[in-house]
Amino acid sequence: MIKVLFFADQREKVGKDQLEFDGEGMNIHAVKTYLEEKYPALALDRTMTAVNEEYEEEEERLMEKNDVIAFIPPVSGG
Amino acid sequence: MIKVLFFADQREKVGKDQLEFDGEGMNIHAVKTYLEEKYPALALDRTMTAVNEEYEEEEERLMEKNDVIAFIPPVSGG
Amino acid sequence: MEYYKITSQEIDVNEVVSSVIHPESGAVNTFIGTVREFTGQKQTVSLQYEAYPSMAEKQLCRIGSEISDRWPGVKTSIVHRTGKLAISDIAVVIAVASPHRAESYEASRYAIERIKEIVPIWKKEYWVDGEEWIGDQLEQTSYPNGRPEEERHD
Amino acid sequence: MEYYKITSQEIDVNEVVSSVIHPESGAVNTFIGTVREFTGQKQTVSLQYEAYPSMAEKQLCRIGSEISDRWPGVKTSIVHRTGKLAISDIAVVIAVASPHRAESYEASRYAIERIKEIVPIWKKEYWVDGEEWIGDQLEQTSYPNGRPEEERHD
Repeated sequence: MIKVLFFADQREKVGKDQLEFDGEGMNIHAVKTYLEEKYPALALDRTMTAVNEEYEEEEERLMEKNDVIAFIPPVSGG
Repeated sequence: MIKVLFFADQREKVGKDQLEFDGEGMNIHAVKTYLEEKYPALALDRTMTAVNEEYEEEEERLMEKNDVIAFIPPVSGG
Repeated sequence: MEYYKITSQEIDVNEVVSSVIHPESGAVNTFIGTVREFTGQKQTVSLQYEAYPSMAEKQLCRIGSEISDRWPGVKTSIVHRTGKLAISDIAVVIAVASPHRAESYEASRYAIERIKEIVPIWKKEYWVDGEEWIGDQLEQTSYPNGRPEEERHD
Repeated sequence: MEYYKITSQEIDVNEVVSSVIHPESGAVNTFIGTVREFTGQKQTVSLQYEAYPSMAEKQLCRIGSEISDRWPGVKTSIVHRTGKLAISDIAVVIAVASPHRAESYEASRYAIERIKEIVPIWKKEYWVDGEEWIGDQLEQTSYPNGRPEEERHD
């Protein structure tokens, strides 16, 4: 299993703040596609990806067991 | 009478923090000369002059009754 | 002792300042972000901040490391508040201590710019006539490399 | 409410910050000067600050006016402590609130530079091996015009 976290407008669009599913072995690109099909309101094209609380640039990176992935919308803190 | 205030090293050199004397009608330059003669340790050449809590550039300015004059050494606050 | 924290509580500025003062520091610069009522004609009623707290704290800590790499001897603490904030409430406090004042200003400015680039915190604005996640509408911001650039302020 | 004060008491940073926050401000920059232990190899034991208090408060207030002339809508409070201070004690707190962050940095920097030019406050340093009024030794500083220049930071 892997865990996806949803923040801000994503959380509101999906209606929950996280999702666990059997995504081991999928790459980041595939996870995005899977989520966008499951939740058509989600738009992940302008997000940064974080895996286990670190930014990850490599879209080919494969998900491992217990990975926590988040698609970070443009930030607006400060 | 006019009042002269002494600060920082001036106060230590003169041994007091103020002096009142009959200086009405003297200009600023004359007040400096008077003080430097009275207290040879005083050096007022690098100071700014303040009259009644405002900087005063004009060395010819004449002292009036109850004026408070101070010779401000280079400041070092902050 | 420097610290990097996401909190839902009010931020005590004295505490953040004290945490960075040390015998070699002569200057502390702080930046404090508050909730502004008007942006042009648009009137804000309140804000809500949400964070990815564990990751946000790591990113704040990274900013502190970037600062001490660039300005050796400079110490940084950063606290960002989350939850609902009213007008004039404090959202973020950055404190930077350095031996001399020039670096304290530069490093403080660097910290707030970096927060706005890399720290996963989002603001929802509540106006008199609506509400919106601010990150959501920023069409001009996107991340072609999949993550923010390493350091774009030189 | 902005204020300009010379005090012999400890300065509460929160209080100075609160005094400048208003609904139109989104950013507060503060500059805090603390007593540094080492300047090069020279070790400071303590400092003594002396002021011409009534005039110093007028000059601090003048700095606040200069700032609101240059940066409309920017609010400033400044508190400077006098008396004997130990290492890491806070000597001065400047708080500047502005709608956007750039001006808060600029105005805060302007304030500390102006304090070092025109506000009648003097520092006596006590080192391990002696003591000296700092203004006294600043041979490079003199006032050919009899007073500091009006505004030399542009």
